Amino acid sequence: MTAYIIRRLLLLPLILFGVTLIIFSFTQILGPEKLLSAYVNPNVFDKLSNEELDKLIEKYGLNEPMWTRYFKWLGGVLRGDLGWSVTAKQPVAQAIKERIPYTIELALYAIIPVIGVGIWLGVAAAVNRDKFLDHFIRIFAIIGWSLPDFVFGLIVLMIFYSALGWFPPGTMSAWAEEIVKSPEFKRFTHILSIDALLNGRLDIFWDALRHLIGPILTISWLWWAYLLRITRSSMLEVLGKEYVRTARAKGVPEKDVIHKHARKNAMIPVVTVAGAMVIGLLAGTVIVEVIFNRIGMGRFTAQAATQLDYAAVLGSVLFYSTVLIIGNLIIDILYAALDPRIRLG
Amino acid sequence: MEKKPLLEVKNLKTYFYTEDGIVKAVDGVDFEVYPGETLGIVGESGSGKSVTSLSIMRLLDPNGEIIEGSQIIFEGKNLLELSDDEMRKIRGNDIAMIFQEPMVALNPVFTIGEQIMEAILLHQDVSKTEARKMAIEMLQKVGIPEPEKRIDEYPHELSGGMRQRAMIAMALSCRPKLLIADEPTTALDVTIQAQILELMKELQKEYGMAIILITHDVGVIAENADRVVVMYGGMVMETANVRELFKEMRHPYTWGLLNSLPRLDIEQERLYNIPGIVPDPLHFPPGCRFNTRCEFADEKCRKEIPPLYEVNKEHFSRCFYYQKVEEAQKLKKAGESA
Amino acid sequence: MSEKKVLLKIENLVKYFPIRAGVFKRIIAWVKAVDDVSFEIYEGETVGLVGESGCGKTTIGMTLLRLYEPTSGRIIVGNEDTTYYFMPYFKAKKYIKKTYIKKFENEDPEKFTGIDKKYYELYKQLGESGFYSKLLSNIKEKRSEFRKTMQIVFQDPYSSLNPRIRIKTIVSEGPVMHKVIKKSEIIDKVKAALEEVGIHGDHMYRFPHQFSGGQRQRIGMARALLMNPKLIVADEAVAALDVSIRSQVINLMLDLQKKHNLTYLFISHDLSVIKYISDRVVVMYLGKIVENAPKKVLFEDPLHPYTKALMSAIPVPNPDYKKKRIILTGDVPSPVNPPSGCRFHPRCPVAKEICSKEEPPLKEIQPGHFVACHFPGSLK
Amino acid sequence: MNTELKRTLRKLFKNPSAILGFSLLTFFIIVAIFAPLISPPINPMFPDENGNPMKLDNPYIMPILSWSSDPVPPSKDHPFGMIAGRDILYGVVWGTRTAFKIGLIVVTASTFFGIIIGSIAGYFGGWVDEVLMRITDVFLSIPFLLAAMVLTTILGSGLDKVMIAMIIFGWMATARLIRANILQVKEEQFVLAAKALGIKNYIIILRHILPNTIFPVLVQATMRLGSLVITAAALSFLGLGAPIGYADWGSMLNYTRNYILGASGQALAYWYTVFYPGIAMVLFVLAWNLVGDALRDVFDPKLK
Repeated sequence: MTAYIIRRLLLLPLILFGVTLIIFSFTQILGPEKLLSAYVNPNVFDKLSNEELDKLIEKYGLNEPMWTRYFKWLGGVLRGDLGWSVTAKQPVAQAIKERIPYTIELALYAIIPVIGVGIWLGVAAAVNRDKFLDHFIRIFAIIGWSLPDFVFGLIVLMIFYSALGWFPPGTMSAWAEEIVKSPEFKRFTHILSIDALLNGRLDIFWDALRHLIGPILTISWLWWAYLLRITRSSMLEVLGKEYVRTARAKGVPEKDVIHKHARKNAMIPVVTVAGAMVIGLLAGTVIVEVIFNRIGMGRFTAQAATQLDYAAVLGSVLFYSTVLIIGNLIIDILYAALDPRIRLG
Repeated sequence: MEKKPLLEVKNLKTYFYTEDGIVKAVDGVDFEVYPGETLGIVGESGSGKSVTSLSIMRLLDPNGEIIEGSQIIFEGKNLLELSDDEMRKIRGNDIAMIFQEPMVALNPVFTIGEQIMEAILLHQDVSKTEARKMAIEMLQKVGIPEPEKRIDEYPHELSGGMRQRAMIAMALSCRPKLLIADEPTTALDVTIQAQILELMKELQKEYGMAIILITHDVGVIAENADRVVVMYGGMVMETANVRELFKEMRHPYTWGLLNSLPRLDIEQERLYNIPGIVPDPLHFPPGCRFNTRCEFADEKCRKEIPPLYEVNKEHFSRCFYYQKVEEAQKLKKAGESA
Repeated sequence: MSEKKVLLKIENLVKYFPIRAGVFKRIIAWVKAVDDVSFEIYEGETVGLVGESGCGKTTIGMTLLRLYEPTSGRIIVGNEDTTYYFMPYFKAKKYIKKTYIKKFENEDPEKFTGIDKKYYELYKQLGESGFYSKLLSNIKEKRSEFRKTMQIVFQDPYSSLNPRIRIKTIVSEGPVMHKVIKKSEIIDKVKAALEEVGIHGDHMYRFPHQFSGGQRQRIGMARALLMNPKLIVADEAVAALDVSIRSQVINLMLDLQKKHNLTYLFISHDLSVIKYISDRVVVMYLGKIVENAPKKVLFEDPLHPYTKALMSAIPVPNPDYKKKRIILTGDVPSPVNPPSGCRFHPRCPVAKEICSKEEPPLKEIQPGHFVACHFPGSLK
Repeated sequence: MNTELKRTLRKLFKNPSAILGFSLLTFFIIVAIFAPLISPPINPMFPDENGNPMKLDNPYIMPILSWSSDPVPPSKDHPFGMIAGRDILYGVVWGTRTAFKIGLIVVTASTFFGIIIGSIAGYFGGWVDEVLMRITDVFLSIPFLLAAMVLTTILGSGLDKVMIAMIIFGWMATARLIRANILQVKEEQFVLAAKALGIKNYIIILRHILPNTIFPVLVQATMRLGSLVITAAALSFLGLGAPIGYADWGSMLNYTRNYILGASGQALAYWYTVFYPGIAMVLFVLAWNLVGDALRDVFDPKLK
């Protein structure tokens, strides 16, 4: 087990090296002139003469071989310098640091109910196979699985914002922002809703929540569907296993057969899916933060990508990939903890 | 000798409803089990022997159904009329069961101890520490070395033989009156099989329980059963006391089965072949279930299902020609070898 | 009887499987599945290889067929060393150098026998490089020849036939590839082969799932037969079948043997089947041969305590048959860490001190009866 | 074989969601095939010299029928309404073709690469496997949407670029699946038997291994098709895919974003701008998911 974790942790920098190398080499397709546009104001850029262009390319080292530049960038990363983001007009590292709490807040609120209630409902569906609840959950799951998040997001905005006026887009209201930015408002965790509570500002807490509900609904809809499906089918499979029969042969009451003997086993495949889910949720923040116009890593990445702010792109990819790899590792460990048969090695 | 049976199975019919049609897995089975004896049920795949045992426990898959008119009488109570809750109290307490594959029959995510203690706590009014002590005692009794250590191990950490011992410990922890052992040694090596069968015999002596031993291995039956039920195609073909069955077969299937076995105790020139293939439970032939493979089958056998004829008080055969079976076969064999 | 020709000779065969673990997935231990096993198979006989799970009997079969590469040892078929046939070129060369050239240079040629003698003469005649090229040339033909000599029938009637291709292709693809039969003959030959094993010839266009377990084993036999092999390795070929079907297949195998003068290596865990079918029996325990004797001798007078215990453990379908039961205690130890000395000693009822220290060699006690025990026959 | 096939088909068509899936899919196929009849690629705003409406050079560029860019509610002429001077029905109908094009091309190409890489890794094992799988790990460590987004931007936006990006980052799941299957099938006795018969490696892969591993891959490909169409639409939605005015559901929805807040006083006035392209996409994806589900039930009865 320990050996396995060490092995994976040793592989982590190697994989990150590969990831950044892939993205970096893709950016080379652009050629030095395009790359330069990330450094220069577009209005100025159009008016530059060829010589001026060459000079600037020289200045930023854009005509050096790719390897040299990659290792330069890598050296920067190791020193904590991810470069300058044109879109955010601040260092990439700083920009990421500021945005992470917002994305974590969104992901956290989305994940917890899905895992808590989703698993419970999935088990209920399997136990009540072919009854009303089961059919309802199955239909919900298959539709949810087919409903793209951006379509759903638009619908949520239409109904809950424009029609009902309940959940506005954005991160917080203007009045709240003023208070939050003032020195009296202490940032403990940088997670807005929690800080609001810690500052005793229920009004701000409520405001943050109002801005969160739409995005949470949108981002977790798909995963509700997915988790329900997997829990249900995994539970159904386990209920047909022989050890379930053994439990019944011992005279174990049905309630314990399901919630003790079967469920613990059914959770093993669900953990893998829950892992995919956490990772999917993170990627989903891109779309949701754009639709709801929220501050966060997702929108930052989308802006960086669409505007070829490649220092920011590389930084974001580095961030997302690290989260993804560590997330997968945690899942594997959880998996081993749940299933005594697995000896990772 | 007139003992009262512990368990009586009367006209048991268990059907499964599948997409391809109705599978009459068990189709009118009768037998009794007396206290303290070992009843062997022998049969090939699809004979209905395992479904019979699951029917007694009422542990069929959801698509299986015990047909109206079947009776399973245990200590005077018809198990089929009990409520789920009453049945639950009998399972594991009065009737316990062990299965073929201890690897899949034990829950992989709980320790051996947790699984044995669960059975004890369910049926006996004891505290957790007492239950643990009892579980350790049981493990000791079934011959698991270092039971204090093994009790906290997971099933996959034990060898096949040890797992089956743990399974037996679990089944016997509440001192059942009847133990149903469904192919308990099939998945094990022969030297381990000998250990397990010996252990079961010892424990039977000690506890005085009755055992239903279900197996496809005629040898295991010969060495362990007191009485034998031979099943084929969801029906009982022959039933008799073990000595008599192996000496005076009154059914062509039993005869064929016993003569097609390679044996250690005698020299064999050539094995007998039962021709044809094991029938598909979806498409049993009309008439006697064995008629397609029986060398003596005639028109009558192809039309009518023979009743269970009484050869003597302990010996029954489902063959129209049960009186002639042995001579006919002997003659035939003599003719072949000549 | 003395005219019997050796078809297959296994010398000091070893097969270890690595166990990898740790941060760099280094090899931390070996599963010693087969550990220094030697025996011979004569033409036309049936050798029964018996043992419990984990004794290495299946590994021997797989290694013979070269589905596993042997770790060391020699596999001699007829008059040829076939060990290097499936090695990559340089490995094969290394093997020849280690096994022959070194021996020829350093040892007394007078003492060479059998294949060593034959190869030594070749070596003298052709010189070192000539010897290499003689052995390493035409390797493809040699491989093909090897495949034609030896075939296998597997245990599982369900996984041993490819579910997605027709019986015709299953049975004919090997022989066609090795030019045992011509493409134009496929239909006739497949039909003949199928009918020989008791399958209707017209069924060659069916898929495997349309047959029952016993029929599939017959098709497996037909597949092997059509290659026209001398030796068929039957790995638990009847273990998965119902009792009433088992005797059909066993009898079929015996009939085919007579007709085609086949040699069988019959691998099984079931001593009763082995007794019925074999001429000679090899008993294995934990990667080693413990006893090797003609069937009659073995069953009348088993000398190794393990053989005896195994025999007494087999249930006999006769309630009146009185036998002395020897119930072995404990489990088969792991082949990763086999016990020191005699591998059977922790479970042996008559083990003495020496048994845990010294490994007993496989000695020929009577002509043709080999036993690996310090105290053969001491278990009464 | 026939009885088996019949059984399979019977099983398939007893399942209402499978029937729904196949009917929806058939419906979309019909719409895609008959798109020129349902929404003729002509622009009546520009009659040619004979007074006939102008034929469009590229039917995927939705014709501009009015100069007002605000949405126009459904009417007899434009049953789904209009947006940016274009007919929404036209976009939905021709968008079906776009969706099929994207889905099929990306799935086929990425599955193909996945099969090749996975088979090589699985069959040969050893260091080949190790290297290929570590490369797969690297590709899998970039969230798909992010990777596709970045690569599309670099290649310069457009539907073709979206497809290339999705193929480059879309083969890993197939590769892993086929590798795992091959590792399993490799140990099957029929493969060992083929080896014992001396059958050549490539025949063993092509005849004995791939046909026994391919069905789960096909099921996976079907299931992936829907989600790939969603990703492509998401990229269009982010402004990276098809340009505005292209008959693509995602880019239509992107344009719609400006109108979701409705007209003053009537919050849901422009519902149809989201509804029609949105529902087309949901049903399209649903169709593939249901079909994939049904196929999986048939080929892998373990999962319900």
